[in-house]
Amino acid sequence: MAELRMRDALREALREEMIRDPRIFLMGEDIGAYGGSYAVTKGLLDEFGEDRVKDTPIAESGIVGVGIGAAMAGLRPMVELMTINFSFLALDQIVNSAAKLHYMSNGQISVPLVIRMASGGGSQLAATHSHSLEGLYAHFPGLNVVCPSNSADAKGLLKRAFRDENTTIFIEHTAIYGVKGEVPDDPDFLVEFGKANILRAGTDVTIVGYSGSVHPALRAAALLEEDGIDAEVIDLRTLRPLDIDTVVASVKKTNRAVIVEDDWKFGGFGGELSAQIMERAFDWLDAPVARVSGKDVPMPYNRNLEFAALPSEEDVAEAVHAMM
Amino acid sequence: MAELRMRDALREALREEMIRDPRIFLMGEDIGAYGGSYAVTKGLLDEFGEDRVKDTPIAESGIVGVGIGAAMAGLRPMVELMTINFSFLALDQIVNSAAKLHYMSNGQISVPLVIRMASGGGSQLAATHSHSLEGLYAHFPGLNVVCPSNSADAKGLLKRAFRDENTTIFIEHTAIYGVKGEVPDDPDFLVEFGKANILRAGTDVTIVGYSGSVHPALRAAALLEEDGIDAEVIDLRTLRPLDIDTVVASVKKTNRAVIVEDDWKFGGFGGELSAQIMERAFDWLDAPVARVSGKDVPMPYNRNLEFAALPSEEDVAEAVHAMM
Amino acid sequence: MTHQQISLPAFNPPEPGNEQLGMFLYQMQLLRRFEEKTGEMYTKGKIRGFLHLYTGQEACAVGALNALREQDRIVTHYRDHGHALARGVDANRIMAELFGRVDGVSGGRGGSMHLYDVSKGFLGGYAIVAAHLPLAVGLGLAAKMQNEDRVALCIFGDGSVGEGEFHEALNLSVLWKTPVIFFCENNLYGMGVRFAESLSTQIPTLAAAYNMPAVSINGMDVLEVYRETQKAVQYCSTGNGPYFIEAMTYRYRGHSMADPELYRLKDEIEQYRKRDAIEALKQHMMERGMLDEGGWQDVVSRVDHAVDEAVAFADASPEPGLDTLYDRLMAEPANG
Amino acid sequence: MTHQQISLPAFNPPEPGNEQLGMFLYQMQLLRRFEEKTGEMYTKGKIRGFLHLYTGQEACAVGALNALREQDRIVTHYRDHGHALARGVDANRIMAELFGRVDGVSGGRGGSMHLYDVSKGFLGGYAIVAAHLPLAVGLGLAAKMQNEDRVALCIFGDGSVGEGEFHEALNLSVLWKTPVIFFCENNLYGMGVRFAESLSTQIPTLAAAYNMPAVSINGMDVLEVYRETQKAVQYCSTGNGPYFIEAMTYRYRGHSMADPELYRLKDEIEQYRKRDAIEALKQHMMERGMLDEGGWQDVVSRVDHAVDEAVAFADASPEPGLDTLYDRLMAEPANG
Ligand SMILES: Cc1ncc(C[n+]2csc(CCOP(=O)(O)OP(=O)(O)O)c2C)c(N)n1
Ligand SMILES: Cc1ncc(C[n+]2csc(CCOP(=O)(O)OP(=O)(O)O)c2C)c(N)n1
Ligand SMILES: [Mg+2]
Ligand SMILES: [Mg+2]
Repeated sequence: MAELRMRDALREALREEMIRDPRIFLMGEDIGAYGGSYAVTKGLLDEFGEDRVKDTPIAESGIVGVGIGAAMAGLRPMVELMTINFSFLALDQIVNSAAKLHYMSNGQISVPLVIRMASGGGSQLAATHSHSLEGLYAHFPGLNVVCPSNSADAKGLLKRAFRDENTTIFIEHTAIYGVKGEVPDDPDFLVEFGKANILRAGTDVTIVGYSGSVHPALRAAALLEEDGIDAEVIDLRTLRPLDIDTVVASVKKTNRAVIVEDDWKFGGFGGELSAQIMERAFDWLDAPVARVSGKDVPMPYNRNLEFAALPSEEDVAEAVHAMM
Repeated sequence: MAELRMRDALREALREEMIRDPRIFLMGEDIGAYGGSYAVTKGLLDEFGEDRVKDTPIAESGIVGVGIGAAMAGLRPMVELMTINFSFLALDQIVNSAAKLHYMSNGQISVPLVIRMASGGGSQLAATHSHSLEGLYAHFPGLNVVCPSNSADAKGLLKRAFRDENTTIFIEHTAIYGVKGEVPDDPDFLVEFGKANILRAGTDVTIVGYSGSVHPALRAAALLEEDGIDAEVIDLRTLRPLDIDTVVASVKKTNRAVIVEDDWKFGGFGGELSAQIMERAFDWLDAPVARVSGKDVPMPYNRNLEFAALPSEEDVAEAVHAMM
Repeated sequence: MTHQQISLPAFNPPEPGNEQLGMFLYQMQLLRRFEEKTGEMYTKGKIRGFLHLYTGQEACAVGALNALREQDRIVTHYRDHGHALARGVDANRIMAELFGRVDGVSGGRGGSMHLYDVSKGFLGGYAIVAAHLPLAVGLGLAAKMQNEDRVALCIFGDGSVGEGEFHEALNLSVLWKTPVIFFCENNLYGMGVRFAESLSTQIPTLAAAYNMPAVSINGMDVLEVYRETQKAVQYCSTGNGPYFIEAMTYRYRGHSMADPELYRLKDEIEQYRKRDAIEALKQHMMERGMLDEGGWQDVVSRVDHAVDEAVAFADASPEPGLDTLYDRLMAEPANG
Repeated sequence: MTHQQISLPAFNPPEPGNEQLGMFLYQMQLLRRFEEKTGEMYTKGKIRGFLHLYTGQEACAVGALNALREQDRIVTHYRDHGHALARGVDANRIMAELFGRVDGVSGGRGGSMHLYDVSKGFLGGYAIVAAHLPLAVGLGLAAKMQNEDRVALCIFGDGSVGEGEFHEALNLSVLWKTPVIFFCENNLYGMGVRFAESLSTQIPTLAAAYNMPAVSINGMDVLEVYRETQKAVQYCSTGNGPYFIEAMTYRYRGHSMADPELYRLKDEIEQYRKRDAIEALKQHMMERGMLDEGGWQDVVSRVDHAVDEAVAFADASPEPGLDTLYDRLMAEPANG
């Protein structure tokens, strides 16, 4: 076990996988000479050379398209989209080509592609640069959507993504790139897709988060403990495939659920979770499933406003109190 | 009152608004010489000339961007995106510019733009050409999202869109372009945003649809009537703003709700509706809110498979029976 | 017309022989009749959705695809039947796909706009305009990285040139020297819009500005298309990067079966029919004594037979079962 | 260097007079000091988020913006402080925006990358690379349709040229003859990528291929930028369509405050500092007796004063209230 920041765990995953599989190569804006805008790819150009670590022009749709083509031809590309905010420009390629070619070609074509992107607010980057769109990607059949909350998962899930025959949207919350955590050294350490993680066992309420929102969820559990409320905290880890069974089993035990996500509430993934919990645990629910989400406004630059627009542990704790 | 097909009602709205407001002009692929791919703009080039009815190159992002710029400068552009399937290419412009400029500029800039797009499956156009993405657009703060189910609403809502100071995503289901309906003649006939329409009053269950899915909902109500079940059918008409009050009031009366939508279920707008109904009518619900949606696969070309992938009145009726 | 800043290595491919010309003629006639038949089948409701016929443009597909080698790969747009046929994809299975049947090349899932036959290097028809251009660059990049001598042929229309991905793909392709032939079939229209109204310049002028060879050729002359595409293959397969061909051509039918064709210039179809590629090749061969009326009738009847057989095959093929709806959504994991 | 297929009408704008040169000098110094100050304020945590400094490129903003007329409009990218200042947007309110305060030009909602001052025709900094290029075409189109003599100046960087929207915007602009000046500040890098690695060709070669005048100019010489932009304004405002300028320049600081600057070529900054635009203008004026050391000191102290005042103003401005979070999400309906 080593203690690594999430960005370093991700880099380790990339390195190990590149060593393991010569078909893997990386493409992206500023992943090479600049060292990666969040330093995830730092040093990889030196280690693997220009052929396997390609700096690209600023052309999101083009480079994702190139990645798809290369994957169709038997390579294992990883495209870094710098941030999720720029991924709108590549969405057609992701949805209409990467996600569908296997199905449309009746299985003749596969697109084993990893698309990494940094996401989330909280750094005062304002409205164009603070999106949390995990749920948007989770909507599209044919994709894997992965969003780790800690270093070990980041590494194990990213390595797992490279061993998949499908396109994986790999979303990394910028606020936790620097957070340290224990990471297994085993080069075959993988985290399976579709297995949620119970980070804290509890009996009174189930709090569900993913990516960055796992952290206010955990902090809320600590606050609630002071008030004598024993919360179970679940980290979904992947939204597609979704491990709803683990969530439902927990809710059947606690009879209450709160979903925490950074994304806008209206039409967000929390709605899906809330609906599925109701559909499968209706008779166990003592209160409606609650959603603590980002506020439905473009993210303001001002610090206080941004803070108010994002879900906090206090918001979560309050939602729990309201349902007890 | 005249009896008009939806496409003709839409054309009337465009004509009347163009006559009323000289700032309005239309841009889009094949809206002019070709007559519009769904014939909505047919004849308008002849009537209004090339300056106000502009055929464009195939460049979705570019033409939406031009529309935004022209709207910022005081005009009232309408951009037709041919079909919603191509709108992924313009999504960045829609989300990052059209929807946010008013907020980010602290109210200095407005983007009064109407973006029309044809949507929906059911015509064997296969996976790239059969999207229903109303819910995707509804997720973004700053937009209006409108999706009529009949000729009168189509006309009244489209005219209303041209009188708004914000960007309206106006989504037209291809399967109902040819369906006739009564349309008021009054040139000031408008349908307000955020007012759902109770199309059929009932006491036993609330069926909620929008756009094309209103039709299987209505047909399901007819089937259910034969079985002695009295369904209330609500057409949302606009998803953003959403008239959840009308839905909740209905559910408090019927104690049961089924949502019908063409879009993929997982992460779709039905989750939002389901969650909101639970949040506001928990104690009134006799059964979990049910969702009858498109199947979570890329749309197959084959007719039978496509039919199986889309929600039908039988599916809706079955969902209702299952909850009685 | 040649717009190029690049000096090309001398390359004069051998003229095609008798047998090859006969094959071109057969193929062009096959493409023609196949499309006429699909039009008929559409009217009968056997084929549905969007159907974009290729009639008029046969010389492009037959000339370009025959210039490729077995190992080369192809991506094209939704007007793809002709390209698939010219690549040797089984006509029976194409028709079955259009009928939506299990024996279709895409198992009935893809339909007209989404034909695939990976065994032939035919990596698909793409229905989002210009979206396959970056894919072609990826195919080229992969060949290069894998040290394989494979060229990617990327076929698209004049209307596609206005899309942002055209630009992104051309730029990336030259930057990374990928072996890609950008083959633009300029049939004068993108749906109803004349190309002069969708592009502010000439297509080869623009392509050449990215620093690649760019030529404009007569797309109604199968021999010219064949020769020019061979040059392109030679150029790309020797590590020079991409090559751009604009083939001037014309479609006889509407954009799709749904097209009211309000926008056509008067007499335009007639003018182009006079330059019909099949007629031209027939005449070329007859003048040189390679073909007589009997030989032509033989071609016609062999083609008619093949097309009828395709319909019969398609008709006999079963519909996919409803229980297959979720099949092939996700590819199976490689390890475990 | 001029790449153009277009013959330009003769136009020789008058040389700027003493007073105007003095203003250019003052403005360039203001831009320089303002940015140095924002860098300081960033380090102190008064400014947060992404901050892209403009130092080194002052001649571009001051030359180009001063060539515009009051009625003209501007859109630019996220490296926008210099452009806003050169357009005459209040330095106090720009600083207040960077501090996130209510008196900021965007009420504290926009931050560094999203400055707006509609009263000055300054329609914004855009933080999605190349997204504002089509917007500029829309501004130009609107002016044309409204019969208004207004030019849209669209400023962007060399790195933006690889984006699809660059292509879509240029094509649309020429097709529709919109009065847009595409002004590319080529500072050699897009973040850490040298422009030769992001574009397969020269920028003006590509721009000219769309059929518009395209020139490459010295962006370190405020007089050249001013003169060339005046020509562009003249060209655009007389119904000829768009005009393309590439201004060769250099940024002294990293891409943003977060840039480790690992990619710079050795000595490169030093080389460019020798060609510093402010120094060059100072020298030009001193050689001609328009400025002496005392005059320069006066400029320096006036600028220092203005910048200090901006900080004081920003610091005194209140934070927006939490109750304003939902304000201005939707614009009020015009009728009812
Ligand atoms: C991104 C996108 N926009 C619009 C369309 C609708 N559309 C399909 S084909 C076509 C015209 C394309 O013309 P061209 O590239 O010249 O090819 P041709 O049909 O002439 O062979 C259009 C606009 C689409 N499929 N994809
Ligand atoms: C669509 C998009 N992709 C990527 C980015 C991240 N990004 C911001 S600035 C930049 C470099 C732009 O370089 P250039 O256009 O040369 O302008 P400069 O910063 O040199 O002034 C990049 C890649 C972005 N903001 N938008
Ligand atoms: Mg065409
Ligand atoms: Mg730059």
